[in-house]
Amino acid sequence: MGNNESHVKIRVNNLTKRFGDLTVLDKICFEIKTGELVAIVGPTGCGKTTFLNTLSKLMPATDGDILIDGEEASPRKHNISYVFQEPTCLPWRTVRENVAYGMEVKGIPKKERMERTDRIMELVGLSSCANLYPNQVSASMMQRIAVSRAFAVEPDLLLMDEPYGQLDVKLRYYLEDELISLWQKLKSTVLFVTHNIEEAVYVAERILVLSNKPTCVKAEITVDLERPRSFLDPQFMEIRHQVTELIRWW
Amino acid sequence: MAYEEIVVKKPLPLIALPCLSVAAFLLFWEWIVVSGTVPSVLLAPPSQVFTVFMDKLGNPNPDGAILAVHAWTSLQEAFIGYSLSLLVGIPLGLAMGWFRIVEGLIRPIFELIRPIPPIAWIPLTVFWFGIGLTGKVFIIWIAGIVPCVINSYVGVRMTQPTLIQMARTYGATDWQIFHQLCIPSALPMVFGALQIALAYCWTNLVGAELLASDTGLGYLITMGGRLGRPDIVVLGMVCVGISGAILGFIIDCVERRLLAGIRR
Amino acid sequence: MNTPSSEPQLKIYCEDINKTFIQKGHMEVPVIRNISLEVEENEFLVVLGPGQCGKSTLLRIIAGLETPDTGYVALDGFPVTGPGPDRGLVFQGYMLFAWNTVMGNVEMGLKLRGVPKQERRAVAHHYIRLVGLEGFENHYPHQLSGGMKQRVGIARAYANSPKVMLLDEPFGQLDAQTRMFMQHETSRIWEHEKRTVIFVTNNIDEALFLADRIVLMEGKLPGRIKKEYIVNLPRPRDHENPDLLELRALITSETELVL
Amino acid sequence: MGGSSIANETVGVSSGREGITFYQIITNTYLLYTVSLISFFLVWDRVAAWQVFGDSLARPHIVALKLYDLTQIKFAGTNLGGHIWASTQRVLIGFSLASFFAVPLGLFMALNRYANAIVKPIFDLFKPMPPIAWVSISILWFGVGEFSKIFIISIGTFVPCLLNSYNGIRLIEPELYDVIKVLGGSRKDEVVQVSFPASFPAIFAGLQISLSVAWTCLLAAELMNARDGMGFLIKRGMDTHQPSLVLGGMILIALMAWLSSLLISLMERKLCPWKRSIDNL
Repeated sequence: MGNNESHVKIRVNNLTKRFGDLTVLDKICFEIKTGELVAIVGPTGCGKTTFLNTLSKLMPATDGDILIDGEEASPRKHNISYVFQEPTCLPWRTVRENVAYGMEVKGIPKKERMERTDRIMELVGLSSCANLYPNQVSASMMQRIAVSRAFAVEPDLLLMDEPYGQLDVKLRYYLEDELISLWQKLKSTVLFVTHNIEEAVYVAERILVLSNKPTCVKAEITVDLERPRSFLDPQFMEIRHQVTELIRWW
Repeated sequence: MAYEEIVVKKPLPLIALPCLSVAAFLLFWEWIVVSGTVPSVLLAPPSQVFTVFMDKLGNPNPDGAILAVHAWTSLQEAFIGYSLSLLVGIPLGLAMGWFRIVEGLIRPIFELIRPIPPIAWIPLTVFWFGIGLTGKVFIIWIAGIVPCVINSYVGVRMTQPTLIQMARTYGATDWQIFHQLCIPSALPMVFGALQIALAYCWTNLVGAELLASDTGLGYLITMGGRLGRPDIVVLGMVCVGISGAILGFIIDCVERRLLAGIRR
Repeated sequence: MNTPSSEPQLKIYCEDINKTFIQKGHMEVPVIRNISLEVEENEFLVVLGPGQCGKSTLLRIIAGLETPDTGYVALDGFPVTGPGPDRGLVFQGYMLFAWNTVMGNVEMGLKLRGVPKQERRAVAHHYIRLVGLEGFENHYPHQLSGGMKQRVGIARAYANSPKVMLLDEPFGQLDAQTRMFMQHETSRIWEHEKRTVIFVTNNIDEALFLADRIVLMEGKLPGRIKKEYIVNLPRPRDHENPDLLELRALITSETELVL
Repeated sequence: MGGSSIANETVGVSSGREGITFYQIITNTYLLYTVSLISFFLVWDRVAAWQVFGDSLARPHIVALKLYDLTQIKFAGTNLGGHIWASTQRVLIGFSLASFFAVPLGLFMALNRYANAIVKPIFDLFKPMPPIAWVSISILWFGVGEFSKIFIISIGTFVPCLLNSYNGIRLIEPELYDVIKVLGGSRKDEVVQVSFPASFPAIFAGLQISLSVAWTCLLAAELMNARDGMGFLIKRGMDTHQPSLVLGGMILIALMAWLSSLLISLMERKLCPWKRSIDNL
């Protein structure tokens, strides 16, 4: 599935985050290969958001380091994209300008920016509403804009925090398939955080299971089913059961 | 509920009542003066105000200038002072909302000056600039600046935090976030300031003219008072009220077109 | 609609309800097209449908906040004419009284009916404990999280001792994780205080986890009932249960994709 | 509202390690506040000392001395405390009188459509007219005594109070009334349990605005003619060309305006503790 398996894109070693004497992240270590799609699941309130905020450098880590291609990660040097749970679009820009915003900040020249925007909007099927404004489109459409914007900068690391948590199931299946096709075509490295175990098993090649607070990586499960995967296929159910047992808190 | 604009039929009396009450008010005003219950030296009836209005259009005395000159001076002062307060107040408020250093340096001074009623500056402006245009423009400028700074400051503060975080992960600098994110999302609040600042400027303009001026609608009111001509005083007040309403209406149209422009 | 309807044991009976809204510019928007519904005593009914399909309007009609153009709603055989304490309503936007404490909010229903202070405090305490908000009695709504606010909403509706509980997409504004937790809470509370429940949602997992019966609405306006599914699985349910997954695949295939 | 604090925290790009950086030192708010205040008074002193505006700008310490003198000697009949009390008394009477009538009227207009249809048009006639325009006519009607000043202050207070209480009720979410209906409440319950408490924040916002307008009207009235009060001090300073007296008067009135506004916000915190404190000016 992922292309050159050997090259490690992201290396995190003993990433720690303390708020006063409360340890939220406790020496988290893992690696992600280039172009790999990894899902992160964990019990309720296991510091997933803090984990993402430290990874995306929105929040300084108390200790440990995050390396992208061997260097210390920084928003300016590297391309890090973060898709939040609630759709974040600039209300005063059209859909096209929203998708191009990431590249604009990165200072990518206008010609290439326009060409990349058109390509990705074609892929995602947003070309029809290119000139609409965010308040004229549905919430699920806004989330697709956010995902397209994230992919458009060709990120070294794409973080996604429960992007489809709020949508009804038919929409979620559709957008999950769309995400997988985008990922396969653009070969980005994706870290997908979700509490929905079924979604994690459906989307990811590898699942990292986080423990309760203080959070560390409890287990790692590889999911090598061919795509498109089906919820009812026994192997799928087996992996799903395995992950649920690791997390069961109710 | 997605259908808030549900049509509610307005019963007839709700349409008729407003016109009736205004007509009744004007008639009552006319009646109390004409019938002598209120001595005519204290208040002029609408009819007399109208005649003096027609007269003042052409004849400069008793206060030395025709109505158009008074109105023009007031509007001129208001326009310069108002636009200056927008030009200085809005960028200052926006910068204060985002950049810590600007807030640290400007906010204490702003908090010191803010509670001083603008017309308290009149004596100083008379000392510094005399009773001409500059003094009044200074007072109007100070009056208008306060709401501009406050609204712009609050506007930037209310930017959606996730938008800022999103921009940060793309590596946007503080300056990029400021002019690409904070300013556009603060615009509705900033436009809200246009109306409030206008009202403040207009109030303090009249105050300034009442106390130290040689032309202008405020001066017209004072002269009316000094010469014991209640009709001129009322004329002055009505003109101030109407021109205030017209300015408000203009600003409203400008605001609506600009707001539609940014698709909020 | 003179005599109570024939089936006495039916808790709620809606017959052939139609509703059309007139928008500004006099555009007619048909919202509900002849919906009939029957709900038994202590049945947990879930009305499932995507975003804008008239399900909230249907609930407001049953709550008596909207009057249907045609058809009628009957509760225990008696026609519904307006809102009343016998039907508790929980809103998607919480709609708590920001100026009252949690205790003030929960006991509002009883206060309006003039129940003496001592008695209504006891009742309010019972329901605050039931929804797990002990110790938060004197907090103000702005100090509470989304999940806690909705629990106050549920406690407030229960405290008025309604015969029927109506919930209008109550977890729509919660994040995915709190939503799952609130589904467990709702199921636990319902086990303790059995009431007839009509629960409106767009989330199929929520429907399967909570419902005795699921009513699936058409994808677009005007809202019509498409299909009904009986969910007789033991409680508390588990999202991994194969039968549940089976039913889920069936219902998902029926729902339309509304982008 | 966490919004503003988050916007604040992420101002500095995280350097990957916690710890004090130079950037954090120079943006320490309190350091900046002290620097700004010191430089403000320094600039004031230098500008006055170098006679940039000739002798019509007094140096800060001279103004302080002047204020101190006023407390010792009797100036036009009373000492400094007397002047301050004279002005504050006028504002208190005018302000409380007007808000006592304006707030209920605003609420009543918002709740009863017919009252609204009668009063609103006349109110809209007077709304664009600044309160200070009434000064001349109030002198005509009530002479230069206390009552004419209180009349102008109450005119100035009336408009914002009424407007804010009127809007306070109209901006309430309709579903809140639905909650009362569903809980079995009547129209009266809706008004008592929802309309009034929900409009409190707007009423207090109105009180704050009208308080600042009240002080402006007081000053206008006192500057026209008065025998005592802070405006009188400023007027006397203007007539006898004593900038220190003018500045002294300005500082006093600013102080009293600030104190009274503080009083109102304390009252607000007491009466509606449930209102979240939003971090703005």
